[in-house]
Amino acid sequence: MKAAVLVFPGINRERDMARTLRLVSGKEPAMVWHAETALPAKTDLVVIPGGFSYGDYLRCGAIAARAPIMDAVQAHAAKGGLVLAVCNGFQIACEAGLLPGVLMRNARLKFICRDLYLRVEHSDSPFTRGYNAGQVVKVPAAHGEGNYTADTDTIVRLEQDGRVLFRYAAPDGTLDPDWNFNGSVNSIAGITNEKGNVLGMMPHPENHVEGAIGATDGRGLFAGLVDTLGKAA
Amino acid sequence: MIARVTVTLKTGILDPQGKAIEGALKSLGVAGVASVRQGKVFDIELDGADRAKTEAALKEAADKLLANTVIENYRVEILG
Amino acid sequence: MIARVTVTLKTGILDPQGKAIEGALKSLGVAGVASVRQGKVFDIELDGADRAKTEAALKEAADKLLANTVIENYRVEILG
Amino acid sequence: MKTASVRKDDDVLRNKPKITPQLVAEHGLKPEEYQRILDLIGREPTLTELGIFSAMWNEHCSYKSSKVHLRTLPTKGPWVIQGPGENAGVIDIGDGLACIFKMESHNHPSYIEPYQGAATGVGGILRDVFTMGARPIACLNALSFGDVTHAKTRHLVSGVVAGIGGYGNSFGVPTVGGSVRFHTRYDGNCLVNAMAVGLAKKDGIFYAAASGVGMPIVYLGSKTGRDGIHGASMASAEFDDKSEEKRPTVQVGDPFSEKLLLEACLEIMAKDCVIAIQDMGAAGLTCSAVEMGAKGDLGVTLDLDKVPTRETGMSAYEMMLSESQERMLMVLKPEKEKEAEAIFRKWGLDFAVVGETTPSKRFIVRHGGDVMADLPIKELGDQAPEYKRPFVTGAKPKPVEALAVEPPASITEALEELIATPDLCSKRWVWEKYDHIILGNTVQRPGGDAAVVRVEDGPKGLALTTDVTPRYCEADPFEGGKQAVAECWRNLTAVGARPLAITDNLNFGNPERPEIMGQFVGCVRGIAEACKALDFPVVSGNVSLYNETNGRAILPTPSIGGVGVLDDFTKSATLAFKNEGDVILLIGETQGWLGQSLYLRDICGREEGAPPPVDLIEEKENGDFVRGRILDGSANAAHDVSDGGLLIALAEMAMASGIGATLEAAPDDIPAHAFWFGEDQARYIITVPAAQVDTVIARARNAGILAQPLGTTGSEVLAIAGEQPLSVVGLREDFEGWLPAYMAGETPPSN
Ligand SMILES: Nc1ncnc2c1ncn2[C@@H]1O[C@H](COP(=O)(O)OP(=O)(O)O)[C@@H](O)[C@H]1O
Ligand SMILES: [Mg+2]
Repeated sequence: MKAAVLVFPGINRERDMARTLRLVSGKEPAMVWHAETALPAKTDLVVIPGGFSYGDYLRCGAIAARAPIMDAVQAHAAKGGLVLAVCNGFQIACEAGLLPGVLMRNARLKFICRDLYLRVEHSDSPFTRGYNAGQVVKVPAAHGEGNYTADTDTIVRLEQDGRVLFRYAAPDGTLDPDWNFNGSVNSIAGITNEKGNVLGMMPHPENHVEGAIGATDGRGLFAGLVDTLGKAA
Repeated sequence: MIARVTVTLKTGILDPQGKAIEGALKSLGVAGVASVRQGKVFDIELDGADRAKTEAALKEAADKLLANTVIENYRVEILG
Repeated sequence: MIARVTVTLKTGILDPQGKAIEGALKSLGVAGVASVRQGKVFDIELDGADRAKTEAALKEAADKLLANTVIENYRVEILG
Repeated sequence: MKTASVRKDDDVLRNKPKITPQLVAEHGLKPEEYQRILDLIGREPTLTELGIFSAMWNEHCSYKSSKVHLRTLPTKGPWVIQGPGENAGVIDIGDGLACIFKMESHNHPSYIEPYQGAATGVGGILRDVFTMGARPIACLNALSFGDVTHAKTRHLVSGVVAGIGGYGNSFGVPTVGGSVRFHTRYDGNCLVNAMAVGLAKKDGIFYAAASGVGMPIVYLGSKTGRDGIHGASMASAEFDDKSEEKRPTVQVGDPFSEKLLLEACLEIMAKDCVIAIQDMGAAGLTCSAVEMGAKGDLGVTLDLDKVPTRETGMSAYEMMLSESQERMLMVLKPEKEKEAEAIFRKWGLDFAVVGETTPSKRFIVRHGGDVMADLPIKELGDQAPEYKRPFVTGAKPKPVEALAVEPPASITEALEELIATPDLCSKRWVWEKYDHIILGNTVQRPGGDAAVVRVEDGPKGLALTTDVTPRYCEADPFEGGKQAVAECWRNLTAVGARPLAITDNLNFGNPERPEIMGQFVGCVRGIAEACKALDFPVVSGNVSLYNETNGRAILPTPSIGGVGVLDDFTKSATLAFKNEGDVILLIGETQGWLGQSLYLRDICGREEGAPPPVDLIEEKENGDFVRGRILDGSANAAHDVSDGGLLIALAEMAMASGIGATLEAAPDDIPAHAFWFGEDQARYIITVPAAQVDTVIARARNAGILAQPLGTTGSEVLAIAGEQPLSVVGLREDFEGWLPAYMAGETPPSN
């Protein structure tokens, strides 16, 4: 696996992400500055990490989505290359048109940092093959604008095509508005693009990969990617 | 030149912030509030005096960045 | 009645958002942008047809909630 | 710059307007202080100079009322690398690493504009820490608000919490702990104390002292605006015509720029470009430039025409006093200037050479071709007034006899009531608004005794906490000062850490009132005594005086921020019960001290009596014993006993785990409510597997320490012999429910 982690001004979870990629894949990812116009040769996974790119001023992710490096990311995705976009990364991916929809202010309007439960909708994706369909995983979230919404047609298509990979759920996996802490449509926590090679998700699987620090439920996502892309590559 | 770009949510798009403000205004007892929607304004100073050029630049700014045209509309005014 | 409350930062108050947007517009190559300041608009629907009463209610809303009068100014317009 | 370094004879000092007694007073300078200025410089100061003196000689910068007392604090220890006097304190935590930390107040700005006030408070303290070369790894805070029934309290809580989160979350540092209290004495003056903790290589620490003559002084970061210029009104003679509206002195924080500043600073430090560095905090350019020169025994010349500004027409006076945020001043190695500039440009930050060091030991400020100030640089700091203000010590209050305190109808009902009071309820509503896990090193999140963060990839960990019990300080400043330090030490110990050092943030009223000065002196003496006894030096701190409204002062509030180290973070203890059937042991002696207890205040409505005395020898012995049991693995949960007493501590352990406990009745010789709710100090609760209890008790006996079995863990209820059992789930609902309901505007405040 050859991963590249994008670094925009104001991004702040790039170190967490890089450490996790190193931990799970055994390989140091490349850190790619937003002003670059090309990805390192042979990159097979692009990661857009979390943070507050450009302070999240204007709209979350809006300014970063227009950075020079994003053309290369678009091309990478168009060729079928994998893109993992987490939290601010998800917002950037939506703003860049890599994924449909938008992330609005949380329904209760507050930034919230807590562990929550995600139901894995199916394991037929490079991002979820490390999990079982229906499995419930505990991962943390930390955001103020993760309330996913899109027009009705888009939502219908996402659902029909099995593009919703993660939903906010109760610990037993049932969907319950009380556990949909940011108010997302259909409790959506993570979606892919049409081809299934770009995943956007609000929670932070990269922060739950070490037992000594809390939990290891996030590991499956990265293990699945390593499995898909090969460890040594 | 000074211009203002006003960005508002398209009708039908849910506005949690506006909703919350609406609720807050009602509970503050502000009379008669039926609904609230929140938007943004950008007051922009531009070099150059050509009105048409400035308007084009502002439209470009709004399309490229200031508005997310999936969910938002915008309006450009030249204030002077 | 439909009204608009426009809230803008007082002169001299730092506007980090505006500053970041200004930088982004410049690097996107939008011509002539000299400075940007960001504000908010609230489009409010109100029951009742008494203009004076509505204006008073809006002023109250702005003072109490919509604007942070320590750092922001606001303007109330009745749109119709 | 060449031309500017010396003042030539034909340069004129811009001496306009005339300095009147009124202008002097508006600058907060006393007539005798103004006389001191005249004696020092031998002429009338310019307006800019007057501004510079007022900034350097105000209480905040000069510590003129507190200095003599602060000198009595113990600040040394083999592990102390840098004590008070720099931007932050530095301690050695082994493995070639240093921990850099400090706490600072932003009380007044937070009262005026809670979001921005708190946000810029966090921004300021983070800068203090990364200025010294550290990457911030954690933030904490200590917040004091007015009574929950006061009209402004909700607004302040909401704004302050949002501001702290807004800044820290965006900057990308986990906010891992803190404290929140409510008391009517903070009604008109809330306290916002923010602490930042960073990590640096022991041999990569940067200081403020400039060295070398003719070195470029570089301005970095954001542009200067008219932010926070104190009482812009006062110099209105000069500024009225230009200012179209009365400018508020509110500063707006820009965490995005600060994050860029952090990365840029660490990058140029790593590239060995920096000789000296100083952040621009209070009194911005003035304080930072003077400090760099004075500490390095050098003069400084500034050319204000080079300062990046974001507003037009700024005067020298305004530029020297602006408190715009996210700015730094540096002395760079001249050969590295280009490299450093390229790094700053890459991060999109302003970079400008604005001055140079000189051999003259004078502070010269030029603007628009004029010399606006020409002052002796050392004297600006050294000759600041220093006061031995008169103080009176209040009479020690009498202890409250437990028998004279009304017992509750039922112990468990009192527990239910207390657990849902503003001071004892869960603060989850607050800390869930802070990203407390970013950086991936948070081992113990908020909610325990101290936060624990992993150091780099481990196994070392740091334990962090902030503490003070203002009602004790009010009743008996000396005991209260001791207690604040002891509780901090205890909280670090309760997670298994070895306490290393503290930062203090001393919040008091008007020091010109002898009784307030008495509180200050008493607290400082108490702090000093406890720090000595516990080998727990003060390495940094901050004093905030004049916290009063309409002649009513806040409660004396010396917040203590503590740092401890764990050799192996995986060995840290949490307060949650771990298993069913473990034995609960109380370590330390219980008399049933109800004076100044929360039981007395919140159940009986009496805020009186002497606070519990702190026996520092016992603190040390009991704490060392508990830490030993955590580290040898015999204690599987630990919690100190503080606010609310024994039963509150037990309830917290139960709620954190969902496991209940069966407890024996209170001993016959202590009234039950005094036993369960008394706030005797130096106590901990630990749980021990049944098989190891005898060994632990025997060890305690040998060490002369009281270890008293209270009962066993298990079931889903908290059951005290002879009392109605309480469900842990129900208790947790009360505990978690109060603050969210209050903030939603629902709760009838309970008392
Ligand atoms: N303002 C705050 N920010 C972050 N965490 C907080 C805050 N206030 C309280 N907490 C957390 O809540 C827990 C309980 O606080 P407190 O009752 O003051 O603990 P203790 O009595 O052990 O000092 C601690 O873990 C503390 O870090
Ligand atoms: Mg404690």
